[in-house]
Amino acid sequence: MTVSYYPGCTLKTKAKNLDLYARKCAEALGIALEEIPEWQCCGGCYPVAKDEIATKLSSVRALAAAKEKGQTLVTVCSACHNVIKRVNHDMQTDEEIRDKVNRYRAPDEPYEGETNVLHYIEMLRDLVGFDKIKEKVVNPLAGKKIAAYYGCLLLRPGKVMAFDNPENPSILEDFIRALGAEPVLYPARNECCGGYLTLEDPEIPKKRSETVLQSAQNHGAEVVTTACPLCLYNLQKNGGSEIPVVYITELLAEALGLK
Amino acid sequence: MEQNNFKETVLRISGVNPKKCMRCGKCSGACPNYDEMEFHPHQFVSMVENGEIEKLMTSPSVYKCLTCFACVERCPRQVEPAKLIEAVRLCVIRQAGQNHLKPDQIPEMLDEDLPQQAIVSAFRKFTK
Amino acid sequence: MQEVIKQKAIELLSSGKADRVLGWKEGEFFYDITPAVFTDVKEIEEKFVYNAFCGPNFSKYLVAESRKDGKIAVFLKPCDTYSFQQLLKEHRILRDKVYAVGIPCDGMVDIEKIRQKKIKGITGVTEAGEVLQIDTIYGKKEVAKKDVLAERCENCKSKKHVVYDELIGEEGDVLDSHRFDLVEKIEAMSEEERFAFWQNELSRCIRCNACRNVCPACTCEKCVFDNPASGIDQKAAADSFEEKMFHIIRAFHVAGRCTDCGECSRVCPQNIPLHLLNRKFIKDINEFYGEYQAGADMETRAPLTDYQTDDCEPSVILTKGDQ
Amino acid sequence: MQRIGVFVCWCGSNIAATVDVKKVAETLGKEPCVVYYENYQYMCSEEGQNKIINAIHEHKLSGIVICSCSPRMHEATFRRTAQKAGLNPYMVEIANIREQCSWIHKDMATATEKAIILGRAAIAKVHLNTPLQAGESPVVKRALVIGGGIAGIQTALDIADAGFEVDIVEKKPTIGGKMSQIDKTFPTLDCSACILTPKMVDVAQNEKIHIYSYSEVAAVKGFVGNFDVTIKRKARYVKEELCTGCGACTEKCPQKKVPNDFNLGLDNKHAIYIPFAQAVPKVATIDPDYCMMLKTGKCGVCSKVCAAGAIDYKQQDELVQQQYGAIVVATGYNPIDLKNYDEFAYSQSPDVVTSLEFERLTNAAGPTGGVLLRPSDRQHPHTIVFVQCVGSRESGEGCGKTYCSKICCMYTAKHAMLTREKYPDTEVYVFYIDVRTPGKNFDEFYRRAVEEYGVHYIKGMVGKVSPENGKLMVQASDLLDNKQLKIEADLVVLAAAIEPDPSARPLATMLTTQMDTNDFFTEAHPKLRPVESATAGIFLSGCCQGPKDIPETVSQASACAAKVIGLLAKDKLLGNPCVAESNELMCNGCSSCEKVCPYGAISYVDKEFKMPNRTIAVRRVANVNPAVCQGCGACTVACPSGAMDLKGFSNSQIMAEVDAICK
Amino acid sequence: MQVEKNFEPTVVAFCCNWCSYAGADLSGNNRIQYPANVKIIRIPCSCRLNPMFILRAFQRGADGVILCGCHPGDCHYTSGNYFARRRMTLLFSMLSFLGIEKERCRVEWVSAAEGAKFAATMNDFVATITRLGENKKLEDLRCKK
Repeated sequence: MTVSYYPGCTLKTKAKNLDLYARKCAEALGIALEEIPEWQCCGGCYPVAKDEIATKLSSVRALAAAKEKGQTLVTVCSACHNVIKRVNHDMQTDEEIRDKVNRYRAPDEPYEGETNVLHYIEMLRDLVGFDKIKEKVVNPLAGKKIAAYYGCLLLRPGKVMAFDNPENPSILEDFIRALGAEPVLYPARNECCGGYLTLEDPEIPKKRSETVLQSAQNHGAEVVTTACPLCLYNLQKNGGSEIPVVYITELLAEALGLK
Repeated sequence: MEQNNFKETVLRISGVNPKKCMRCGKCSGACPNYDEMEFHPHQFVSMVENGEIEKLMTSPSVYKCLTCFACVERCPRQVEPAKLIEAVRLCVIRQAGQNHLKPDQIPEMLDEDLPQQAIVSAFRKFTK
Repeated sequence: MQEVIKQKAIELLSSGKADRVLGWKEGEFFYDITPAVFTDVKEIEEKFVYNAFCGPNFSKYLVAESRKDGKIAVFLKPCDTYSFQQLLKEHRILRDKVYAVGIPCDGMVDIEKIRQKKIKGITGVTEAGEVLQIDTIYGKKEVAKKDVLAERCENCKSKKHVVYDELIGEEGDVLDSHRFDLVEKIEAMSEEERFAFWQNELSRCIRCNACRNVCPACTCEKCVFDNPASGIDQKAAADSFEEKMFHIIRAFHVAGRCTDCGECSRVCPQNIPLHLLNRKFIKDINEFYGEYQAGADMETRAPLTDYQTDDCEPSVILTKGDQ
Repeated sequence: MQRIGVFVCWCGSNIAATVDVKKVAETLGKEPCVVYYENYQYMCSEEGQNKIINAIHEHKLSGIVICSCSPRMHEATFRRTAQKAGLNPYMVEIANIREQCSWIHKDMATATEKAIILGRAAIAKVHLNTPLQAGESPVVKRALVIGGGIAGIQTALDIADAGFEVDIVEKKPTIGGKMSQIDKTFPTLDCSACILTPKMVDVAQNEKIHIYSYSEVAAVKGFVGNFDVTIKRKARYVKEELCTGCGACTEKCPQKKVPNDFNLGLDNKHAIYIPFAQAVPKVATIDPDYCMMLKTGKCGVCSKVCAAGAIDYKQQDELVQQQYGAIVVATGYNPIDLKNYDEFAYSQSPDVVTSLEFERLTNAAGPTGGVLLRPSDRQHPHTIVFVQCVGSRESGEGCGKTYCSKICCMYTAKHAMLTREKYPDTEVYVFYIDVRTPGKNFDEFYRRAVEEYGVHYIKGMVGKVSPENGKLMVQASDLLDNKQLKIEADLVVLAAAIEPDPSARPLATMLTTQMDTNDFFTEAHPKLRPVESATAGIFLSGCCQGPKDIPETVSQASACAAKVIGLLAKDKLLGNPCVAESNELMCNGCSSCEKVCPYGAISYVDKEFKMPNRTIAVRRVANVNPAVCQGCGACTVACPSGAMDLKGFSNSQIMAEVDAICK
Repeated sequence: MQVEKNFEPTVVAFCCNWCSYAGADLSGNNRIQYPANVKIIRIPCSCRLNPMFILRAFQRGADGVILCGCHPGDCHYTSGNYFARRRMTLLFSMLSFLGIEKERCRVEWVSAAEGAKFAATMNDFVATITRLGENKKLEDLRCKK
């Protein structure tokens, strides 16, 4: 199966591991990631205001490109995922935004939110299947207690992202179980890491990230995993703990024997 | 942007109807960055409704919202306070010369591990 | 296609799957196609036709036919299936007495439109793809089929069969039609223009009742217009009130039940665009109460036997204003 | 041909001052078929009525028109007058020339002219009147109560007390409902079981009451006074008539790991069980999902130990048919499922409980024997946080309910107060949006919780509950102090919204009663007929109609019983004769009328018709049940063929009035 | 349109028995005036009003027809006025489509407590009809002897 792949800016630079293993593992699991040609940066965070049109265009371009190929659009960075899925939702439901965007782009065929947007982990669950991953694991991460860190971007707003139960998600835990490790459930897994505020005032992300890692460790975590480069940065840099924080694709690659 | 039109602008670009709020405070109960904020999510709702936009615009609180959407997710009346905060912030930075983040400030903020994502996000949030 | 359908008719009859077959045969002229009930194979072989003039919608005949002994097979074009299903929904047709065969349709031709192209002395029409070859006493002529389609087929709403026992050919889709364009045009006129328009149209009515007689929604055991007790049973179109009264009441009686099959306008000897009245109601229903297509399914409540507590008020008409 | 009499009333000067009554009478006297006319000062007086009676006799009148005050005032009076004179009461028409003429016009000529027109319209109508006979139907003197909670119990007891037979259908093995699970009742704090169980015993011992426990209503046919109900008695694998309730079977049953639904799954029960000690009927029931004998055929211990020989593993569901004159719905409520409120960690931590679970945790007959212990480690909680309005008062776009669940403020105050009383070392926080305590002694009760018991009431809502280090970290806002609180709690109690029992909706369909979008039954009138449904003969008791506390439920239950008794006390029901009637010859059987009927009064029958050519055709035609029809006329307009007409307001009558007015 | 000086329109008001007829009575009880042009026909519920009756009224020379019923949600029969509302909306729309003056028909919800509203509604409606003048587009000339 071939899907359109949107890596995003960070995966090309600071988060190469997230990208590299995403590609390797997908290939091993029988999914071809076809990078969207000439994709543009999604802007990092979803433009919430109803009158923001230009800032939504890069996402719409990627979405329309996937539509043209009739492919599902897969992202792995949580931020890109949040932006693109929400813009797609706007294109499906907000007539005004849809109309303005389409007028602006003036494509042959207007884009109306037809593309199916999946996060890499959703792709693993829905297109590959965790059972099949389990079969393909050569290095089970047995005995490892791994805490999944969702953050805010994958889950909220719950109705739009439709990713998992936003208050008590289980998809990453199921994934960790499929890799042979033991998932650690801790309440801060859907709390925010402090995000981009790190640029201006690292004190805030520090408090947030410490809370997250402390909660994970309280519940016995040995490793924390995330899909977001900024979360990873904040947890590592500001989390005040030596606990390793890794990308989900790294875990997957390790278990599949690709690392 | 005319001063007395701020409320209308905030309501328009946020798409939020603050009248739906029943003053339960769950947003502020949910907010992870509550302690850093001068005005809290529930106050944004009531102050916008009362037209006290300038007070909010001059408060550093507008730059403290993490846009994590916990308040939106848990609001029992679908008021969506985060969208109001965003709209108030936009009222500030869309004014001439009011960008909160300037390019020449960036280099000193960087460290080698900082992902691009943080910079583009901050730029989108803090500049016109 | 005619051959395939004819063979199906023969098969249904000879296999005993059906005791009678409802199909088309030529009337006085080749373009004057009428419904016919076939009971023997030979008759089918000789007379059964299916061509671009087979406009008649059989649904209504099934009200009586399905009450006779034995089973009747019927051929239904996509739009006919809507009428058929609507009648099933209203318990007018006994479903198990009917064997419905869905057949494809790529539009029926209006002989008047051919004539309007200054083609005279027509003796026969043959379909050749997109083109119609016309035999006339003055020799052969050709017209593009799309130019002479009946109005209702120009604005075809659906190529999908909503109910059938068996389907011949491939299933089509519900279409985006422009069927409300003319209604919109009339709505955009001034009040006086609208009045003049309809005065002109309806004053031609001769009260022949053909529209009612052909209408698949008009299957009442006793029509109010034939019932002296109803208080509106006048037979002749005595004056302008009478014409309007008849057509308003008829449109209202079929509102929410009319599938927009267009038979009323097809049979009107005075060429009054009666379907516009029905379409006006359909358009209003769609706008006011949400999209509704009569006959599209068995479950959805008809709009006039349903309500929402937040429906619009009748005063909405006042504010709609003349554009 | 009618012989019509016209009687014009002066109403003292009320009419006569602005309407020339003599002229009206004389003018109307010239109308076709009017054979008698008269005007008089007070038509409604005894003298006036005698004039009418005499005229009917003398002039052999077949219909009369009274030009007088509003029919809403004296129509009934004049109908009785006609009846006294041997004239069918429905041969009377009133022209309202007072409220709608003399009182609103000043000019005599105008008012007189209008009075004449109104009189003409009434004459035109009476021309077409036909004598109507109100239908009669017998009343089965037995009531069915669906649901055996406090609402059903109270209604049944009151009906039985008036001497009528009552059956209670309860889907659980025992009656008692939610009240049997509750520990104490507000605002008096008396023990729930102490006041409920005597009533349950009364029910059991009342000769007029029969309990179908572990049973459901399977089908309902018929109409007011004459319902035909099928009751499904589910197999309990124990012969009810033999079981003595000794409990030996439960004691010996080896399957002990069955979640105890009576204790909301907080502990386990045996596969054969009696829900609680005071159950009525006190009969054991086998849970077929857990019983080894029923699942594998191996065990049979209960059968061996049962001295009464009551165990019957081969028992089947059984259908019982019964007739009733009235049906009472008392299906009650449930707390909503909190699966969509994981921010409060309900599914993540056993120490986050609902208020009903809290009741069980404090109940002496509950899983902890009445000692408040938290479920996770059976330790005494020192800090308890109560969260109000969980799932209530939401916008409706989310997962919660739009209404206020009404009872939570008071029971939370009760819980908080009782906790502080029994365990003074416990800190109790209540997070509220508004405290709503309308009710006798209710606000005083809440204030006592705050002032005497030191419960911390905080205006604000909890945003998140995080289980950390064996505690529950509660993050919440305090709106009055404008700060965010972080409380380390041992137990969190959620006041879950309440919703109607899921059995209510299918039941409403069976009963053809209406429900609102929240699945609460709709009362016939929100103010004036609060315990009746719009469907005649169906009554509403308790929370099935809307959230209620116990005192309110009981008063509604008794009110409901009064309505039922009023119905059952009649031998025959007289209907409103102005009902719809279908002309079978014209009916298409299209079901349009049935769809708009709010009462389910229309059904369809296949009927044979003789056709002209001596054949017989079978057609589906509408049939109006006159006992159920209320005469609104919605069907008459929905009917495309005009087969449906309304007696007393027929198409031709109304059109005759139109003609008379527009002439 | 030229309005005749002493044109007195004929207005038929269909009133449901439970709310609007009682509202009209209340208006009388309180002696609130409205024009005598209005003649009320009592029907059990607004849903009893067949569009045929309205056409009949116009045919026989009515210049305006108004339907009054219980407020939506307050119907004595719970749902009657909801059906009436749909029927009248469609009928009025059709009359307008045919070029009939759309102000000639109206629906107003008047409760039993709204005597003043009933009178005000009738005053306004009669004024509107007087302004519109005689119903020419929908009358049946035969009925005008």
